[in-house]
Amino acid sequence: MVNNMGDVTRLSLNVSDDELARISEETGTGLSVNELKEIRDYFEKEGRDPTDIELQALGQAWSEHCCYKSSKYYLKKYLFHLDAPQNIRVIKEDAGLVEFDDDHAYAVALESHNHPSAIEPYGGAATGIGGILRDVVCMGAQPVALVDPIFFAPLTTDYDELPRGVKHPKFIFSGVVSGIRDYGNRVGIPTVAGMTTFHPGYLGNCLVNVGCIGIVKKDDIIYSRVGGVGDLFVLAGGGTGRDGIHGVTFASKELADDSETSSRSAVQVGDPIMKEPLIHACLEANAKKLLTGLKDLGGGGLSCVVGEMAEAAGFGAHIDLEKVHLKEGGMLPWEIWVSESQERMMMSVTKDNLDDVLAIFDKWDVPAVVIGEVTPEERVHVFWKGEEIYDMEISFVTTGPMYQRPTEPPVRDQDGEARFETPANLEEVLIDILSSCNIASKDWVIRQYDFEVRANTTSPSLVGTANSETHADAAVVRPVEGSSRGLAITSDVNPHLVARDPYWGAASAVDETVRNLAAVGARVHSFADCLNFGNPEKPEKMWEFSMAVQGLAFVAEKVGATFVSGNVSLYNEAPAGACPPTPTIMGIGIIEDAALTATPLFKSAGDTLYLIGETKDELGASAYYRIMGADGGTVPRVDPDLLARASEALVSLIEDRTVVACHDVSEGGIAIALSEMCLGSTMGASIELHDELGPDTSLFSESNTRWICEVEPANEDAFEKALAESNVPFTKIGSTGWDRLTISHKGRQLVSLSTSKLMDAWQRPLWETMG
Amino acid sequence: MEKEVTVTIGLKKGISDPEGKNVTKALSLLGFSSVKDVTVNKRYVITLDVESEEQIEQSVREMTEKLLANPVIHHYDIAW
Amino acid sequence: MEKEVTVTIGLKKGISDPEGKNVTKALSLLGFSSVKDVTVNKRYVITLDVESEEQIEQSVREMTEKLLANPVIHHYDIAW
Amino acid sequence: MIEMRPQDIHACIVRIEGTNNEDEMYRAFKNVGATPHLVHLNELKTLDPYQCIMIPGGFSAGDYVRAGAIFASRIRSRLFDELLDFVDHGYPVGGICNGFQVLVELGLLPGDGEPGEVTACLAENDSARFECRHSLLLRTPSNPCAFTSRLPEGERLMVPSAHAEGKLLLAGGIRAYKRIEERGQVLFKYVNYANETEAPYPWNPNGSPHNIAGICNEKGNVFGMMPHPERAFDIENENGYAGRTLFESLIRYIGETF
Ligand SMILES: Nc1ncnc2c1ncn2[C@@H]1O[C@H](COP(=O)(O)OP(=O)(O)O)[C@@H](O)[C@H]1O
Ligand SMILES: [Mg+2]
Repeated sequence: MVNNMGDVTRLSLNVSDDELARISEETGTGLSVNELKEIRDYFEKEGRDPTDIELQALGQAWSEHCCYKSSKYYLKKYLFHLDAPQNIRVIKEDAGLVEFDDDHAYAVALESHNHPSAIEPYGGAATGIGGILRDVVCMGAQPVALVDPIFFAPLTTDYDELPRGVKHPKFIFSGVVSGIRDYGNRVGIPTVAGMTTFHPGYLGNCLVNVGCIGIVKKDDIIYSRVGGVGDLFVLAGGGTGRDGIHGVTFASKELADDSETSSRSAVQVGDPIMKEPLIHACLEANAKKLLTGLKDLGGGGLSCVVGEMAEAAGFGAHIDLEKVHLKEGGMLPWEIWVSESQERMMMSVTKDNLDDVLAIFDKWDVPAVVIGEVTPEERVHVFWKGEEIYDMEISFVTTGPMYQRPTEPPVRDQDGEARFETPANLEEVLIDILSSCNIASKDWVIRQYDFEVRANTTSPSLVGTANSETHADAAVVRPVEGSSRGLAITSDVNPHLVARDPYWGAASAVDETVRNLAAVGARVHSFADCLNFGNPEKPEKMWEFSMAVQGLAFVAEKVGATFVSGNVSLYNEAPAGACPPTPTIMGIGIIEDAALTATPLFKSAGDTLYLIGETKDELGASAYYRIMGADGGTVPRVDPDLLARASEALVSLIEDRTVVACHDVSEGGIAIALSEMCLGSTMGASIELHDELGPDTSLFSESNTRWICEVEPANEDAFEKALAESNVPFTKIGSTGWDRLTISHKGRQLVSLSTSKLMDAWQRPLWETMG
Repeated sequence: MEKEVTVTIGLKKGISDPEGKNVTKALSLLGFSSVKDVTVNKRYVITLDVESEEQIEQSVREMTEKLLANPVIHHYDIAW
Repeated sequence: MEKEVTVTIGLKKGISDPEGKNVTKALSLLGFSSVKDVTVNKRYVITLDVESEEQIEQSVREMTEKLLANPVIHHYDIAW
Repeated sequence: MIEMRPQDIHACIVRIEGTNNEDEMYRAFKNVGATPHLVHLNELKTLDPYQCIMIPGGFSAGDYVRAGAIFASRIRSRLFDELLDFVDHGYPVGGICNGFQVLVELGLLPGDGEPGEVTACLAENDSARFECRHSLLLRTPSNPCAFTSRLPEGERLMVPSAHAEGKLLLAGGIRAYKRIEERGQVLFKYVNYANETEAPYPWNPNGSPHNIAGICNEKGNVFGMMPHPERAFDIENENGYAGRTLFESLIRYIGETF
């Protein structure tokens, strides 16, 4: 073992607690004093002091981001045991694998890139896309769709109110969208769905979540583990540089007002034109059966990938670090070992296949080099110019600490009823809600993404007449040539609801996901979750996390699909405060014949409109209350059994074309759902509501498990019979036609608006603010 | 009075520059073997209508930091 | 010997500059009312390893015409 | 003369890093019965085995310098004489989106200068952003072109557009536009539902003068267009399968000519 050779130093941990804290600070490892003591004990048994590269590796592996030390307890208790027959391999790999058809599986991954995007929106978001693509490629899967749920403070935020070090939401929003656009479009994977949500709590900590879905022949599935002793580790892709060092430890603490200068090295720009051929080369080598294992380099860099690939197969590794190709000279061994430079993949290859693999990478102009070999004993040995500088048991590195942190519900005083006077003119309120940035058209974002590259997007996020489209509830891609089966994709969460009630807010997110899928005619098949929360060391934030996870499990248990992969992002806190608790859900559904996808726009005049489900007095944190400045009220509840019954009944009705247009009811209630159905074909509707609720509640309540359906008069009986048999409540509410939306409640007309007025109110807001 | 101000924006050292790298590669594939490195900057030529010279520096710096550049990865240079 | 050469590429007169217009609009939305116009140029900073000064002009001009500029819309300027 | 059978027609789809519409292009050729080949430029030593060269869409080499510029200059430095020869023999060469940009940067379109002289540019969209939207295209009266022979003049198609640089600027200004119109080189124009050929944004997604969406050379064997017919292959729209008709035209043309 090296003693001191200039490039590597040893650190004695036999020092006071204060000294340990100082070591953690100076090395930037983010390890706590207790964690350092555990490391000290380990090295005492080894009979020596750790080297800097060993300590750095532990800092990466034991970070919140890599080892889920605060969240693991809850995930294991509530989510991980859920299972579904279609799951092939879930939770354990970079992406979840679920059966698509007899011969194919699809891979699902969802991740956050919040901290980097807050500091450098363009590069942060772009490398988020790069990272999520790698997660899918390393299963051997061809990426077929990208998804981007993104969250910002209101665009109207006053410049003078920005805290120090915080960039304006417009700058961040436009940078994030440009980053996703420039990376996604350049690698040629369509960005088909997402969300764009605004809430003041994202000031200082925007959230950038990115998801990817890939398709793989079952025979080509490959895992993140080496094949056997003697296999070679081949590192392919871009050079390793100082960029991205300490990315994971940076993502595992709060942002400070000087983060933008102090955390520069965690920020990267990303090179899609290295990634694009890298994907081709990896998939080509895998399809030719030349690889024994494949994994991407993400958080923790080489340090994590080598250990995890070896450990998964029960082996160890010998690495010659000087063989790694570098972007810049003068890098220290520990920097090379933990750098998170983008666009890199690790393969394990038998010696016999090496030449064939290198030839493929050569054709694609992608660098690939052998950096080490698989060894029998479960330890990793790293050498630098012939001398050993790292020697640890893999399980010690990868096990990491696990905490059950204290939780405490916040003290709240807003549980009572909201008090305000019902406005006389609800039509004006409707227009205000329709033109609020959370609900208005997102086509400013959507059209910057190539949502149709690969020519498999059979139903995009914008549907209807060219250049006056409305939003779809989910996008549909048809991933296998010659097969009509489609994957429906959506992402959902309403942070306003979760902030007010983490349990029911999270449950509502799953409900919304399922009903968005059902609205296009798809059966829910799998979920991925990205749990974005505040500082887990604060009991209130930990409570929010624990309640939300339970809310997710409560609904998911009953709908026949489980969380097949996901990601936890904690410490989303800036000096201005924490982000609202945001459990983003990505839902994947199967649609047997993609050509039968339902869309929300009205199809022909004189058809009957039904409401499936029941409207209740559930206006807590609704768009209506927010516009009225009202606090209080009940957050919508979920009945998971009803959700399962109702969505199955609806999907069957869409499949046999009894339902010709469908839209789920969510933010803004029935009034907004109907308005959105009038767009895209500019046909109106005439609605009469007869419930016993107040007129404003009837229009704007956000109760879960509801849809509006268009049915031809001849099919009314079939529709009513099917729902009655499934024991699903429904109401006839009106009919389509004319070019106005009129809504009356118990005989009193509340709304009469032309479709062009609706289009105008809905279409323009983002264009006018963003230019 | 009208003034033309030039803001040049480039990536800081150590930040990877895919554009520069790809141009370098393209030039070398074209046979320009003497090219060692290329970096790409953007130059905004801004025409201002201002009352005094003093205003310029301050307001152009603000524009740059609010819209054109991100000090985390960019360096910039203002000239007139 | 190493030399740094700068090639600045801009749009010819009469060719509209959408990016420049976009930036102008964005700046005015931000409240910078003094901005009359913005045009955007690209600058390639090329590091060359050459034997003589004479080579530079010739070879950089060739790079520019073969790759960096399109004669229909661009003018360019080489400096070192 | 015996016509070539479709499966004997070998189409070379040239790719480099960042071309990324080649899978759907491959599918399009396969679906009309031809034999497509995906060939990396690094491996393309000769054009001899092929009866058609297609440059697919995407972001070749990242489009970093200018859309299509790097790809074009790499073709120029390796295969240019052979490509000119290929065109002279009447074999079809086509480009979609980024491929159109490449053919323009190679001087093959509109092809009114000296061989290899660049006389046009696909400049940044007027909106200064990437535009992904469905375009209505009118098939304008033009010369017989390999790509449109089976599509009657006056037909309207719905084809997806997705690009940031699609505004066709010609050296020589007004006269040049007049010339390509007179010589029958304009294949498609962006229109609205009223078929107006001067329909503004967003019907014309990029600000292309005279709403030009696609052109060919005077002989009709080199052609390029910004919107993506290979993406409208099995999406049924107002005229059935718009994209399919174009690829069928191409195969028919090759079959009859060679
Ligand atoms: N950032 C984005 N990227 C891509 N698509 C988006 C984005 N934001 C919203 N969309 C799309 O716009 C549509 C409407 O979004 P949203 O209002 O969140 O839908 P819903 O209320 O049905 O969940 C969806 O089809 C969604 O996929
Ligand atoms: Mg490609």
